[in-house]
Amino acid sequence: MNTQDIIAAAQAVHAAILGNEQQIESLDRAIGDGDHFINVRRGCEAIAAIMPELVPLPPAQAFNRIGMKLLSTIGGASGPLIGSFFISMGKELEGSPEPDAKHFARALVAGVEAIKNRGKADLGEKTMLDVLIPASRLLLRLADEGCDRDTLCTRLKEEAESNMLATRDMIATKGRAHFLGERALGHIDPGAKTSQVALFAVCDMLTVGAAS
Amino acid sequence: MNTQDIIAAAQAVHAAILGNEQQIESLDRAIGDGDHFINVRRGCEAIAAIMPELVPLPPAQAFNRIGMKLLSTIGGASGPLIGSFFISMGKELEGSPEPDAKHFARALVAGVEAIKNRGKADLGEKTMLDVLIPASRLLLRLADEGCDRDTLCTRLKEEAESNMLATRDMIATKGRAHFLGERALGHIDPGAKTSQVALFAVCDMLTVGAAS
Amino acid sequence: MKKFVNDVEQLLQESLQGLATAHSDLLTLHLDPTFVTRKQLPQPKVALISGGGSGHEPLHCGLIGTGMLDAACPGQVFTSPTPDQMLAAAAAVDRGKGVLFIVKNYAGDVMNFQMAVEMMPQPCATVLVNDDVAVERSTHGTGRRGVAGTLIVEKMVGAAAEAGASLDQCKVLGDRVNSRTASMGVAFTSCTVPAAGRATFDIAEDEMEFGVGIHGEPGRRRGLVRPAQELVNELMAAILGDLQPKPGSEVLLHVNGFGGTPLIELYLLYHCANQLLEGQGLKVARSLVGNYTTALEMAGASLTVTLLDEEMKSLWDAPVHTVALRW
Amino acid sequence: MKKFVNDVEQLLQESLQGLATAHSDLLTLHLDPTFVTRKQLPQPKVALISGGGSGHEPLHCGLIGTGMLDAACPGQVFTSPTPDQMLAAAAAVDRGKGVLFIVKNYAGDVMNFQMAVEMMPQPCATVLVNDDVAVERSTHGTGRRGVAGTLIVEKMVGAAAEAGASLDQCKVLGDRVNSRTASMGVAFTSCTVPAAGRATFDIAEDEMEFGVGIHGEPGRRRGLVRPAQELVNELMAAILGDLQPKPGSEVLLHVNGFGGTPLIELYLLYHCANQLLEGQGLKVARSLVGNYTTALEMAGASLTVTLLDEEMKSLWDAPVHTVALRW
Ligand SMILES: Nc1ncnc2c1ncn2[C@@H]1O[C@H](COP(=O)(O)OP(=O)(O)O)[C@@H](O)[C@H]1O
Ligand SMILES: Nc1ncnc2c1ncn2[C@@H]1O[C@H](COP(=O)(O)OP(=O)(O)O)[C@@H](O)[C@H]1O
Ligand SMILES: [Mg+2]
Ligand SMILES: [Mg+2]
Ligand SMILES: [Mg+2]
Ligand SMILES: [Mg+2]
Repeated sequence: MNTQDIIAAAQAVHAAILGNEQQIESLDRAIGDGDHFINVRRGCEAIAAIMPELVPLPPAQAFNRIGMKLLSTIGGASGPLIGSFFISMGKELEGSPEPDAKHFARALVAGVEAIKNRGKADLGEKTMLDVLIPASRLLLRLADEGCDRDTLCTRLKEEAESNMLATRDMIATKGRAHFLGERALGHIDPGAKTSQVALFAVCDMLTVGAAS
Repeated sequence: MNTQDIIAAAQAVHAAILGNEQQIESLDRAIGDGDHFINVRRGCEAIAAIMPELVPLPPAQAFNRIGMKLLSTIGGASGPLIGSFFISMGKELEGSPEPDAKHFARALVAGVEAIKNRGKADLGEKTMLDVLIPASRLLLRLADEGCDRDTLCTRLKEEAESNMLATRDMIATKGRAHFLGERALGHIDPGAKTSQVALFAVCDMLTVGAAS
Repeated sequence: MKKFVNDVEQLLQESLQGLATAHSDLLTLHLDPTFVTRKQLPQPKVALISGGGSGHEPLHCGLIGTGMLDAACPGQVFTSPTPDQMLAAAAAVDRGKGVLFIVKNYAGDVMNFQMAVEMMPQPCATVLVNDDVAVERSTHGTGRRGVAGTLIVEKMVGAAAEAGASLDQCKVLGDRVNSRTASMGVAFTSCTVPAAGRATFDIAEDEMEFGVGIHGEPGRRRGLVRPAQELVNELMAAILGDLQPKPGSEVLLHVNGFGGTPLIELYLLYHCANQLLEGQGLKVARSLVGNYTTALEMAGASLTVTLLDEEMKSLWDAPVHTVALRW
Repeated sequence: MKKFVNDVEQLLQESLQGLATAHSDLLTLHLDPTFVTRKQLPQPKVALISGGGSGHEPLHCGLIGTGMLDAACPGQVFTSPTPDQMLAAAAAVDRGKGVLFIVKNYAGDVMNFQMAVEMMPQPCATVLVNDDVAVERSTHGTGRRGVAGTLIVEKMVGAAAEAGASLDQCKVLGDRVNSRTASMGVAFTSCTVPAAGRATFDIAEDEMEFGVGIHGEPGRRRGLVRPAQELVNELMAAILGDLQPKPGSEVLLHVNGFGGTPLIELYLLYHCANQLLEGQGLKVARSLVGNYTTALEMAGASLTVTLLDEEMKSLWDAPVHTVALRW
């Protein structure tokens, strides 16, 4: 994986987020404060604006730059979480100009770990972590097993989809939805939804429109 | 006419105003500020509350008391106008314990004159005066001619009805509707409507449920 | 209708009781008839009294105090108060130097205050405020409406009265401030008179009422909502067309919210209006932004410009201590 | 959506520019990153910084000035600001006596301020405000929300900092004021985040959201609208249940409008709440009524009670000179 891949993935995620505006927005309106889509879009636009800066950077620095940019652009609860995610990924990849799948998987796990620490949250709290934790674990396992890219992506998407849907039946113990108690039941967590959308976008890019 | 008649008329007017709430209210909402019905109802309720005080008074003083009470209860544009109306009627009837129809007609004319002076308005300005001026003139003429009560009331009602309706096609040059210019066209003036409703109520009381 | 209310008939009185209790250092509430006076009546000075229908809060009761009004007579919501209130208020605050009534130019207010004036034993005068340029002057009509400029008249005349100006001087000053003040507003939503229980007017999801009055009365025309800068341009064209300021003039810019528009938007309007004025070579020397002359919960705002001179600037800057204005 | 706006993306910045221009005697606006500071930075003192999503105006930028905040970091509407804003603000207003962040307890605000704290070179501390009793404390959750009580914390800590209190003293005081403050609100309508363009929640013509948050988040339950006194009774039962005041205690009563409710109703609520408190043997020693911690144009209000002591009373009474509070 190189920085070209990161840029392509960022573009794919950006497009996918825009394509899911309605659902993401209505989820945060239902159990949050209605800004999650706008926050994430603002983040995507900020990254799009610094694309030229990213091109010459090695992956580790590109992730760091992305993380710092998102940290100072998104705001809200998701800003520090997503920002920390990329910053930690960058840290894990330091010194590696073109990391392989296993290394990338370890970076993803480190990024998710950063979200857990920053948000003091874990599985089952009806947050983005309910999609990200299992996805990172699965990726690590499949990459270790040397699974081929297509199978890996299919499995990741299945996992993300079902875990995203599973947040519907959870009571939140973190984030704004927490204040709702049982009234949050029946609504998917917006952060879980954007995480699934982003994962789908990257997987689809890798399997269909893959450049490298 | 004696104070009993005045009290009965006040009660009839009160009931009639309440019966026309919807229309009066919607007219002032359309070309005014929506409070005319409430203002007039507040006035009617204040008079109902001082009924016992009125009973022993001669007509002149009863009208004066009613006028002063309305003046301090209704407020808005209609308060000083309706208040002045009754105060002037009372003044005209001074010294007359049981005025006849002619004297009462002159009092009505004096009351309407007071409205004209207070509001600096005249015929054709889309106000209550468009009902009241012609009605007072007609009453004066018919009373002079010795017209019988039923005919008189029928003629008065016809006159009030058509003049009330005619305000629909006027542009206002007084009152809040004035600010609307041509946009007031197509709406009856609320004050003209309440005047017609009040006149109808008194006429109906005199012809159907007459006590004296 | 959804409002914080117990019995609609008692709303005004309960609210005034709340006001007087919350600001018992500043205000005294009188009932039967209803009026509010300044707690500490100062040394002999011209007594300034205003009043009008309620629903425009903080106008007028929130403007009672040092450097501004001595009393205010609140009517029912959007309904002018009655002469007995004005007479009682005058009797309570007259210090022997005469009474000045500051009245917004509406038929109801004018007639009720006029009747009070006719019955008053004290020397008195009246300043009629008619700053709203939305509805053109006309020779026959009742004339223009009094809107957010009223506060500016009350502030400047209040400062003059506090400094010892005579009744005549206060009257002349009030007329002068009024003649140098112009306003116009636009509304996005209607308001609901509590006793009526439903919105005064209907308006579509993409419409605005241009030149609206502070009772939700219609103004110049109904139109589609447009960007803020365009609205400001059009409002200012009417205002400056009326005032005809000389280039380089100093002005006071007042952005007034009608109640239902958040401050974030009012300050954006201020930004647009300030840039426009400066762009036309005028100097915005004083500013006031906020909900001062409201129409209950109506969403919308008005712009007011007052042409200043040195005297008016120092009257504006003079100390004021009321519920709504303090410096 | 009908709002005064040019380009939704520019709303916040244009509004802040309006604010800074209208109050150029008090405020300085900084861009890239965005924060607002007090014009005159006083003698060395603990620097007080607050911030949070915009849409709650006048909170927090309207509370910058003598006796209150030194800087505020406004985020996008209802979205917490970012660490770079806080770091830049801290660098701008730190006078060498440390920086105190006053933060409303929301995951986003807490995490962003926490990241700033981790990156800060200066000594600093954080007071988390969590006065909203609508959503119960729970051991697992993020805890209660910070709402209108934030202003009270900022006022009292601001007075202490101005008087020379140390960073530690300010932190202890802030925590103490927070622990003696409880709030709860109710909303009749939703609000519309400009960038979203539609109402955050739907609510029927006869419904209210009981225990609503200041972002239009749902609260305890949806219910039918009831008379004001009943709502006040229920809100106060929750508030006093939390504070457990001793009979005879002195309290501060703050009635806060969410933006879309007229003052006439807020004062009626004050009247009801004041009577209730006095009826329970408490003394309402200080009062504040108005739109201070808003949720854009949401109709509704919250009640806040703070248990006072002599120190807190004198901190409340200490001079303050900001856009929104001045005495
Ligand atoms: N403590 C936390 N840990 C992990 N994720 C969280 C946490 N708090 C919130 N989130 C995620 O953030 C999302 C909301 O993000 P966003 O709407 O942008 O911020 P805010 O809640 O401040 O408005 C939630 O849907 C949830 O997935
Ligand atoms: N100058 C005037 N002369 C006569 N009638 C008037 C005048 N101004 C207003 N009116 C009448 O008063 C009515 C409005 O009364 P009301 O709604 O109670 O007062 P306001 O206009 O102050 O709200 C109008 O419909 C009109 O008939
Ligand atoms: Mg959100
Ligand atoms: Mg009316
Ligand atoms: Mg009226
Ligand atoms: Mg948010």
